[in-house]
Amino acid sequence: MRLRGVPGPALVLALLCALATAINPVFLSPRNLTDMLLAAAPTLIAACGLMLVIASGEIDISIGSLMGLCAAVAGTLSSPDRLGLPPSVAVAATLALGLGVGLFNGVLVSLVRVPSIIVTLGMLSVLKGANELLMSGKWITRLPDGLRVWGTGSLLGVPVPIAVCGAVVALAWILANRTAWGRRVFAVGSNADSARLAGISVERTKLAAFGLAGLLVAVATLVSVPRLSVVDSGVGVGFELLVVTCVVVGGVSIRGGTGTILGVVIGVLLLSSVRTVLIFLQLGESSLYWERAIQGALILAAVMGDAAGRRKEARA
Amino acid sequence: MEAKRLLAAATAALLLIGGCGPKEGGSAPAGGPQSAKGRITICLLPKQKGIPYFTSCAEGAQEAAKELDVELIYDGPTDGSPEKAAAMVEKWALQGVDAICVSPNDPNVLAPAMKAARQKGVKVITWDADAPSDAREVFVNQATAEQIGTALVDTLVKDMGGKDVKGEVAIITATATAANQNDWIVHIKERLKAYPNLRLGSVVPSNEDQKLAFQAAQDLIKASPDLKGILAISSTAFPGAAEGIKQAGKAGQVQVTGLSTPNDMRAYVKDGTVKSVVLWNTKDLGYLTVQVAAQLARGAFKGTDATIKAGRLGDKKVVGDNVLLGDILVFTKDNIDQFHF
Amino acid sequence: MRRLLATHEACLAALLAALVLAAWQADPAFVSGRVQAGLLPQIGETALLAVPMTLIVITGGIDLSVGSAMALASVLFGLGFRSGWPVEACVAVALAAGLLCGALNGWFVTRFRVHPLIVTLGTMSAFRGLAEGISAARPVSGFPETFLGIGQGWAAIGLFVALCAAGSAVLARHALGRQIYGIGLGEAAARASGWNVDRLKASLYAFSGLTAGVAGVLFTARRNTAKADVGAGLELEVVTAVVLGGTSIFGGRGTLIGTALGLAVLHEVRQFVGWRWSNDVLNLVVVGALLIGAVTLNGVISRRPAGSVEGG
Amino acid sequence: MAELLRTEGLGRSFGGVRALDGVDVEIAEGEVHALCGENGAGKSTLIRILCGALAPSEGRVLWRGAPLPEGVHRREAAGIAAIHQEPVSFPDLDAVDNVFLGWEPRRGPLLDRSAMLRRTREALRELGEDLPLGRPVGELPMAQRQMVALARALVRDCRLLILDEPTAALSSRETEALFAVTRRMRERGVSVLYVSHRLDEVFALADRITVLRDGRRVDTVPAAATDRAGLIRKMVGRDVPATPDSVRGTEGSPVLRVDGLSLPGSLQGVSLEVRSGEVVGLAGLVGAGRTELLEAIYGLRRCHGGVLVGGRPVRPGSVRSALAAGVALVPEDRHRQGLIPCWPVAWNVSMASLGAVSRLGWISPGAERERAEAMARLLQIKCAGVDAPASSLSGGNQQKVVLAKGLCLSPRLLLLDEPTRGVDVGAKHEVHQLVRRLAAEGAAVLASSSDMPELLALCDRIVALRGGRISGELRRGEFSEPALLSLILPEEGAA
Repeated sequence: MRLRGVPGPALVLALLCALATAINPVFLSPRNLTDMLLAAAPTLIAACGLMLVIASGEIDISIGSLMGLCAAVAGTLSSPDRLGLPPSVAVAATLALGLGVGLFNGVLVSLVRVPSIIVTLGMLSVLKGANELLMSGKWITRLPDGLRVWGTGSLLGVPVPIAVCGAVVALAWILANRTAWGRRVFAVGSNADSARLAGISVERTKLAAFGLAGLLVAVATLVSVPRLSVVDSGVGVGFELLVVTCVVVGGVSIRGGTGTILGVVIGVLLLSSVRTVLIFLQLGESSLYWERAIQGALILAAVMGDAAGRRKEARA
Repeated sequence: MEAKRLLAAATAALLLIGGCGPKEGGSAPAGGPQSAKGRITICLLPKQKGIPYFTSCAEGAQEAAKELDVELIYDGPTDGSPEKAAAMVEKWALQGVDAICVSPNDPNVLAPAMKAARQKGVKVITWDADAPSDAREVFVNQATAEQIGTALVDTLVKDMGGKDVKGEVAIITATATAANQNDWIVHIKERLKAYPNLRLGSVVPSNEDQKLAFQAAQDLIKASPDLKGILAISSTAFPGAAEGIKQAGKAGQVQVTGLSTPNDMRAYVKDGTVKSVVLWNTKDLGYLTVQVAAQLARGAFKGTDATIKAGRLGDKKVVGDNVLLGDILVFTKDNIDQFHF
Repeated sequence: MRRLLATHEACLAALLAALVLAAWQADPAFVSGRVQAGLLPQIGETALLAVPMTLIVITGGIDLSVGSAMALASVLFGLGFRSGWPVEACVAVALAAGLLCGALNGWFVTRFRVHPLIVTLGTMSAFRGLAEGISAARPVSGFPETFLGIGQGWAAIGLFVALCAAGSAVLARHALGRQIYGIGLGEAAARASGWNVDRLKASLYAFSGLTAGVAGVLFTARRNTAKADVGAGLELEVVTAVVLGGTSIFGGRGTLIGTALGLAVLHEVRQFVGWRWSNDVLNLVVVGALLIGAVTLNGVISRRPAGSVEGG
Repeated sequence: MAELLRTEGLGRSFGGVRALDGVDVEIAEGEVHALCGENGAGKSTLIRILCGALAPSEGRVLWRGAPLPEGVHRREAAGIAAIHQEPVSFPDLDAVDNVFLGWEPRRGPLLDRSAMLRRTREALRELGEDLPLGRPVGELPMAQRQMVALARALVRDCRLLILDEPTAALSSRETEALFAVTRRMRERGVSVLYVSHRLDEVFALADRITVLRDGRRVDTVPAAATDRAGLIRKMVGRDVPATPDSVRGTEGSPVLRVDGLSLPGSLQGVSLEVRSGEVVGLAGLVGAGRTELLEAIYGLRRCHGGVLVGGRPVRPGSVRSALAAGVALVPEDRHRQGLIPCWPVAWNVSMASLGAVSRLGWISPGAERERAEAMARLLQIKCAGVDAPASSLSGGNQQKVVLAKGLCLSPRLLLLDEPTRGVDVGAKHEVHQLVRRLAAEGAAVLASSSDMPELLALCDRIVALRGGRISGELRRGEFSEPALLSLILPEEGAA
């Protein structure tokens, strides 16, 4: 698969890091790199799930509120102040919730035939409401160590979130490139009619993609929320916009059918590093306000690059 | 044919929702404006619903409401947007409630709605944060900005080991529009002049988002090596900043203090990341606010009186048009367990 | 095709009537003219933005950047005012900024043939980022009383009614309206009929940007604040109203009367829930469920074939 | 040889049109069986039924005596593989995926990627092709896409390989490789159903040849027992219906002048002229560039070279300037480009000429309805009123609506692309009469069609296109189907 649209963002990422290192070498210190990876891990885990949904020709903008709800459920179940159940129960319940909501979205999109942007737009609001109702104004302050280890623990010296993220990326790559279902997701996105003729169930393929995306949002929540000792109801606000941006900048076409895991990794690293680079450039704290503008510019640049690429092909 | 069946279903569903809506649903019974029993209705509007600081204030308010046999409505925007808060003030004014207590996230946005409500005969007061004086009768103030600013700086200096410690201090605030925080920052800068060896570094916003405060704390530590102390002056920023310092392994080297509830900070005080937490008794603040609003609505208290009998709090001083709660609390390892809000 | 349209509007009108009836039964004060008049300005900006959004969605496109363009216009208005410009000049700058934002969207959609969802997703971040950058997230307020007056009044609602009436007439009887439907139903046939498809699409996006500019100014007048987080999340609310009104996200179907009814249902549901239970959280669940429910019913009525996010 | 596949009384009709009528065909194991016939004789319908993409109206298909399951995937499993003219695969995926999708070899839960790569490379090498495996197939030229489709068939040892016009887009080297593969398939006992206009290829490869005409099987003969002329006579069969040359309009001044028109990949330096009152036919195989030429003149495609209508140049790539110059196009894809099916007839008719029925853009429904009804009467469009949706009309009447749409502009030049495709015989005749009448009234007509009898009946002059170049011209006196056929078929032996 020629890496269409990926060299661009990779170049920009390298440039940004070089610039930041030039001004403040601490940027490349292992400490800072680990911090940046820790910040990027949840986004990357969710981005792998979203990439497969978009590759199948659909979209999911409810993942932000889903993360908020997962955080609320995990906290409510495991915190001694609330139900105080054993952490393993809370983790299992959170993963089940993510998978369940994902499948619900998938059923509405592929079986009831409601456009995916409408289903997930509605769910973005419904899940946010559910999260606030569950938290009912009080934050969850004490999380058991069994849950916190997911966020702050480390495995053979590697922080758990980064280890989990690495595993998810590897699994996603294998799933996308080395399994029949993975190739069928791209086939459905590329040409749904031909896929049906080739005996592929378009509905089941899309349903599974939505389910996986929901599950990975739950995983992303479990590795990010326990890093903080307090679970508040603002978790995940704006997260869906960030993840969609990363996936698009990573070269995944919104029409479906294309996209690489490597591209998504680069897209996530690029978007996540913008904030830290701005701080290291020490342009004063007002520079932090330009972070969102830069993210918008990156999407438009990726889009123009992709369109120019496509026009070149059309002539070939 | 299909449309008719659909029509019938929709009508039935709606009647169901409207008709038998539970009278005691939601956090407080709204019901019509002048409900039968002639009880007065007071609305308590926080900056952002869902933040423990305001939830604990609401508990104090409920307590006062029961004592005064007053109907209390506690609601506010979940995303803290001042526009939505203003819309709620307009709605309540239309409902003809007796009094509205407003904690404005952006006073300029809420002022027009508050003035309009007053013209409709609603008693409007501010609490926790103030608004232009022509938009409200009185301001129930936990403490003056100067008291808060001074307490924050003095506590931080004490935690850092006294006056002669040299180095840089940074501030992590809520949002740039938060009026309270900006007043406190003025007095913090003022107070810092008393400690020449300390230099104020950057003021970083965290937009009521714990993760941002966490990241800001870590970035500040990395960006400026001789950072000695951080002032996290919002109830969401403080826990985030504390966790940031703890995970950066700087607990003890970089001191952090600020404003947050004992419940939220208990873990950090216990493990030594944080030496002291500055705040006030939020329950009492809520209690006092409802007392003032109820007595204003019943005419038992006019803005010009010198003191007010506030139930279990006894007499509270009224300075200018401020009703002062007065006592700033500093929670430390020794006394934090006595407080549960 | 006409009969199909009628059923959706009829259902919506019936739903609205049922809603008002239920509200009256539960709490008569809510339905009084005074209360309704007092609450109406709150939907002003959403209604204004719903007119161009409806036209764009009928052509199979979408514009997620309206909230951000509104914020940019508001911030520019504020900065102009703070540096002493007369209010009229500030308004002109704000409207020009809105128009420019819309033109940029149009240029990207037509010149680069890029999917409108992605273009406006990009410009959504870019415009709001620009607003945050140039204002350093600091609000400006304290505008003159006269200016504040136009916001409290019914400028937005009045403008909406005018645009809605004019738009409905164009959609029903004007060649441009016929072309808007045609582009949504069969862009290839539209191009083969000699219509200037690209120019019409680009001007719709420019119109949407200009309307966002107007909404930004009106909001600043209504709430006496010009800041970067104005209109946050408003685009999703506008899309909800338009889709509730029966406009299909795939294009080719929808009317402005339907959108007006969609706005009314959205507004009444939200205000009633706020009034009856005074619980902002409940609204999140109710409005989201209403959107999915309406589109599912809509799908059941029209039996539209499966389609992906692909529009245009 | 043992019998592999047999059809009994196979029939299929679309709306009023009888595409296939009681066809009995039998293909033996290991046999190369050719299928010939003019366009519209029912070849592609038969193929789509055999490979499971289309269900027959009557009759059944037997596979070694037993009825075949429905559905493309199950028939692929049974051993039938079909390579269509325009292989619609997965443009965004690479060659390996396109070859193996639906049949991926597994190693445990994962794909056996190395085996997939190896077998794809082997199949492509057998076809004499070493195209880059990593690139999305959509970016490959048509010839290589066809090779990927062929590789898909080779990789799964199919029992019956159906090739539909396989060499239309291939170079001579690739055609040779295809012949070699076909012969090797035969040696391995695999049957091949070979559909082609290229009669020399048919004779080079086929054991037996079946000829279809107007949906019926004319004859099945061993290749050795006939020759090129005999086959053409079978394909043509009936006498050319003498069209009443009622009125032969006197040829007026030239309306359309095209010189040196070229379009990368489809047209090379085409020049032709059409005079007022003259009906010029455009003949050629699929892919010869006929649609591209009409669309270039009409401004739908940007091209190099001059297009003059009534002496005035038409801005390339601008439909508006073509319309202004009085050009109207009845496109080939009626449902996508011609009209909007769910719109009422009246709206479709006035699509290209809204100005005429509106003042300052405000359409007057009355004027629009009147004009539509006048057009319906003029063209005898049978419909339940001008408010009925176009989709409720028959194929023929829909075509008339598209014609009416063009006629509203009172065009000087009328471009017709497959005017009677999918139209029943009765309506076909009406359309021809209509075109004759328009020409008589002075309009210049350029009609492209792959239905040769139609061209011979309708046109004053026929220009033949082959591979994007004009390969010759026949005036009315010189008309004969064999002559025209030889002009549009590739020269003897040349690819």
